Amino acid sequence: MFGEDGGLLRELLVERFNYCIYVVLLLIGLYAMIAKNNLIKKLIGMSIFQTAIILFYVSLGVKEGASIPIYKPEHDPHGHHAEDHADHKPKDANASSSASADAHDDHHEVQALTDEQTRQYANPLPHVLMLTAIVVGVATLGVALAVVQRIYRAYGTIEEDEVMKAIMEESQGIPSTKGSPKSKKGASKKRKAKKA
Amino acid sequence: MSENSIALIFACPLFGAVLCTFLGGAKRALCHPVAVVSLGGALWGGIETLRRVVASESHEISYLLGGWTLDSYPRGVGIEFRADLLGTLIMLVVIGVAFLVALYSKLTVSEETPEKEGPFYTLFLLQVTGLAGICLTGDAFNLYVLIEVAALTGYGLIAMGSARAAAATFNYVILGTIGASFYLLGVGYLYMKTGTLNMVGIQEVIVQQDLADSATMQVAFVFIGLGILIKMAFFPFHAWLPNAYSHAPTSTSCLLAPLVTKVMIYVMIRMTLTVFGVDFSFEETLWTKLLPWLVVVAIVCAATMALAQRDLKKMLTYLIVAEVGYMVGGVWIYNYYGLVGSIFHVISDACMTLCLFLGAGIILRKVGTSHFDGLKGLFRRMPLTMTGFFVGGFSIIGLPPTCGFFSKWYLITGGMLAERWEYVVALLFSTMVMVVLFFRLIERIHLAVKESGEEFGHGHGDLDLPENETRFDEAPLSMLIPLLLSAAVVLLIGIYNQDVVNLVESFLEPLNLPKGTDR
Amino acid sequence: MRKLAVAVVVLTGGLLLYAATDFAAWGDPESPASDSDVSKHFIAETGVDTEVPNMVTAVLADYRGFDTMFETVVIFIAGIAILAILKLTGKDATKTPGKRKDEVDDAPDLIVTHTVRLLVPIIQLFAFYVLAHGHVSPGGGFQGGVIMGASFILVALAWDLPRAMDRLSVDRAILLAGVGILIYAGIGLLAMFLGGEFLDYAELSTIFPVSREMARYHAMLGVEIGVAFTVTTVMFAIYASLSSKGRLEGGL
Amino acid sequence: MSGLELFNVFILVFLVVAAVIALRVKDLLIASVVFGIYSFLMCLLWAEMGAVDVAFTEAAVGAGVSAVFLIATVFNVKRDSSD
Repeated sequence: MFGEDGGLLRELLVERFNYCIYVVLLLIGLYAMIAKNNLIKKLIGMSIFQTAIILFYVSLGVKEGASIPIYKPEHDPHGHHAEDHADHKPKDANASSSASADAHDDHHEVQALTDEQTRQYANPLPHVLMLTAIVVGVATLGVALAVVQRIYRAYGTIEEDEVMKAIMEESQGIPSTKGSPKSKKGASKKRKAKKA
Repeated sequence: MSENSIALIFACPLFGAVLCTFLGGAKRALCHPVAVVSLGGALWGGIETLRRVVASESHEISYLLGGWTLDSYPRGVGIEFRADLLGTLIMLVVIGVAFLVALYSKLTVSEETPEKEGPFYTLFLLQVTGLAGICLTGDAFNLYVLIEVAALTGYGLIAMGSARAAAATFNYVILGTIGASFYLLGVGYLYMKTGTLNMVGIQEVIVQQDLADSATMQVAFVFIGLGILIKMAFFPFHAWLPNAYSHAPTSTSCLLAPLVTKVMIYVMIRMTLTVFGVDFSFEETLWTKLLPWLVVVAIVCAATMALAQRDLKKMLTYLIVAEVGYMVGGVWIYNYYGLVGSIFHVISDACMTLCLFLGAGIILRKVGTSHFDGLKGLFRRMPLTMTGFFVGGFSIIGLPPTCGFFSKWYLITGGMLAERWEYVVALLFSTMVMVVLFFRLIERIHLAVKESGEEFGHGHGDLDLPENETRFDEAPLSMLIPLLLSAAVVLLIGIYNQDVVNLVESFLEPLNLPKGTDR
Repeated sequence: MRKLAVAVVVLTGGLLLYAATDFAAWGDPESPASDSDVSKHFIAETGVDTEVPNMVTAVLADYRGFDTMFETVVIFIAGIAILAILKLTGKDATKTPGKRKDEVDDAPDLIVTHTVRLLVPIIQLFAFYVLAHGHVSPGGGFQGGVIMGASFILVALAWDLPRAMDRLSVDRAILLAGVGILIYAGIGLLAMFLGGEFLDYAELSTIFPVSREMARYHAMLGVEIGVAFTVTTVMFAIYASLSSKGRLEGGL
Repeated sequence: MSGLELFNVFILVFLVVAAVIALRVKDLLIASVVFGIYSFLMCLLWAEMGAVDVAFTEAAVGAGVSAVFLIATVFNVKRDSSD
């Protein structure tokens, strides 16, 4: 699977171990989503699948020798400039919108980071994207769990094959089984039809 | 205000949705007007945007959210909305369809999902927000977020109905998540190679650094393509669609069936043309060789499965799957007319699917079942409804005055000029199937009620109807008017097809697609 | 199904590993992703543009604020959808639930309730801290909101759902979630009416006596508060309906 | 290999182990809890990679709320699973 080339194998396993693990986790999740029979197991697989992708993105943001993407005090606009700010604050607060141009000038001492300094920080963009992805993941999980409970309420099981069987029985059972509880849906349909 | 018309498109439904939540408890009855009004606002914003796009010189407007303008900041720092002719047209279709469905759903929602009007309209409006946003966004990751907005609202809207719908939703959730996650993964690969998420920015970097040979880019293309194919229910991945749409509440299927798959085809066109670029997508990948054959399989299988259905709604869902095959094929035969046909078919298919599903919804409400057995003699009871329904049917077959004829014409022309005969044959085959399907339907619907009596062993619906009952029993106006409007739209797009095609052509002209020999 | 799964997994895995051979080296500062104009702009100029030390917060709430608005909407959708899916209507709603066989009827455990009584204020305080301090340290509206929501969930776990619902009923929770969206989108709309684009916070400096940068700074706090509203309430609402099968009564 | 790298590899291996256990165990309650552990390991890994905000969110959402949602559902449906 890794190819015959020993060099490739070494490269994949040693230098790109992180990338390898994300592939493994992604595949575990994908397998579970397709092959597992239990609906909740499928959902756990789905979450593993999504976190694997998040792991990949976070790996993108890693930079050798870089720190977390929060300004160190010496680069911080509120760090060693904090005292200046304290002086300007009352002025800021009273200033009208025309005076805010002055305030703008004061802030010009906040310099953009040089290229050298930029290297000290990890890339924040993948982190931001993944915050969103985590949120989407939990939202999907929640909705899917609600759907599972709805299925359980109707069919009394959360095994996929049993749900399928129940559905098959139900769709065949509507015309013949009038008294049985299974045909409740069919009966209500009929009632509606009569009304209409 | 005019320059912010793009913001109106998503802001109106968004605020409308929140308002629906507030009204959801005691003042449920107000939700419907709120939905209609906010979609009306969005429709106005959409038309205004189209007007501005057509008027502008380059036929596109860029709207930078958050004010991160391109002259002071590098491209891709903020999120960009780019309205070009393609996106604006599809967006207008989305909002127009949603507007008609909102008009239509006054009765169905309160009957099928009682006490849930608030959540229904909230999700409905957010679905429209998501879909309209997908059409306009110029940022690859923002597209993912909007796809998820549309997907989650879709899950909610479908599962709100019967238990059977919930069971179908679960498959939808699983497959939908796989599709969206594949897309996300592909975007990650793109970001890794290009360092930007802006669609135009990605395209620029691909051209500048000549990334076409890179393995990562190739795999990114495969994953994005696969993800979108799953989302649009292309044939081997269609498993989620038929059950989910046929068991969903009426208004839900009327909204989702015409829009979701078509918007995903739009995303595919957008990805191939704008993000990866024509050269990369069509020349450097194997898709132009592989996909047309898969399309043939898809169209034939889906059409055959449609033929096997005995339930109107189920049959229509399989027709959607077949239509998806048409449009994907139109893109991947890699030909100017194929693409024109594909884009035009996205527009016309949305309208005619809407027409059919609105009609099917009325039938379901009147008869209580959408099984074929229950359809006999309906024409006599509801002549106007059935006329509207048949306009949609004729359009999907491709009879001349309707828009379906013209889009199919372009698709077949494209297939012939590209010498993709298998695609042309598949199109003709599925057209034959649709002819059979609809004439079978027409026959049943025209049959007099008298003959229906003895065949009714199944107890579906109108068993107790007196046999000589032929009184005029038309659908309520709130449902009939949207149906007739959508039928009128189908005819109007057919009559004014040249205007739509001109817009599409001025979008495609700069791309230098192969035109084949002269037409 | 299993064979299909294996086939899919092998195909996907092959593709992924094929791509992995072409990846930039691990942690390479020269890789396109880390070296592009966009990410350099975020690192170098966030302080100039917005004065926020935590770049992630600035990118999340301002540069890519539109994404975050829809992220909030996604959460909101999840809350609405789950309530709608599990809600019982008509005849089912009045039916009393059958007791589960493993259900215990006695009062909540004394140790648990006392610990929770002590913990909840601390958790909520920490949630506010995370929310308010998100500009300078990890955290922000979303994390703060989840922690806040967790405190309500903790109450529901320790006692039962009605006790937590006394503090925050699900109906009110959904209303507050809508308020959160309104705060976020409202700030965006306000900026639009002041002459900028949607979500262009800098325009707020025309009505508030602050510089354009500080307008962005404070508006970010505003939208984070909106996010926190939505997340807190929706997390609790989701728990409430999932744990009670949509009846919104009784305990887990 | 430095200590940090060793720590990294250690977490990565345990991640895979946790994922496999969560999917193989028959008791869904245990599966949910192991899934919480998986999320927590993931959060450690991200914190170590410098993605503090993501780690924070994952700790709150993945290990916290997601696991609670799963457990709430498992309590309301049945606990045992066929696979």
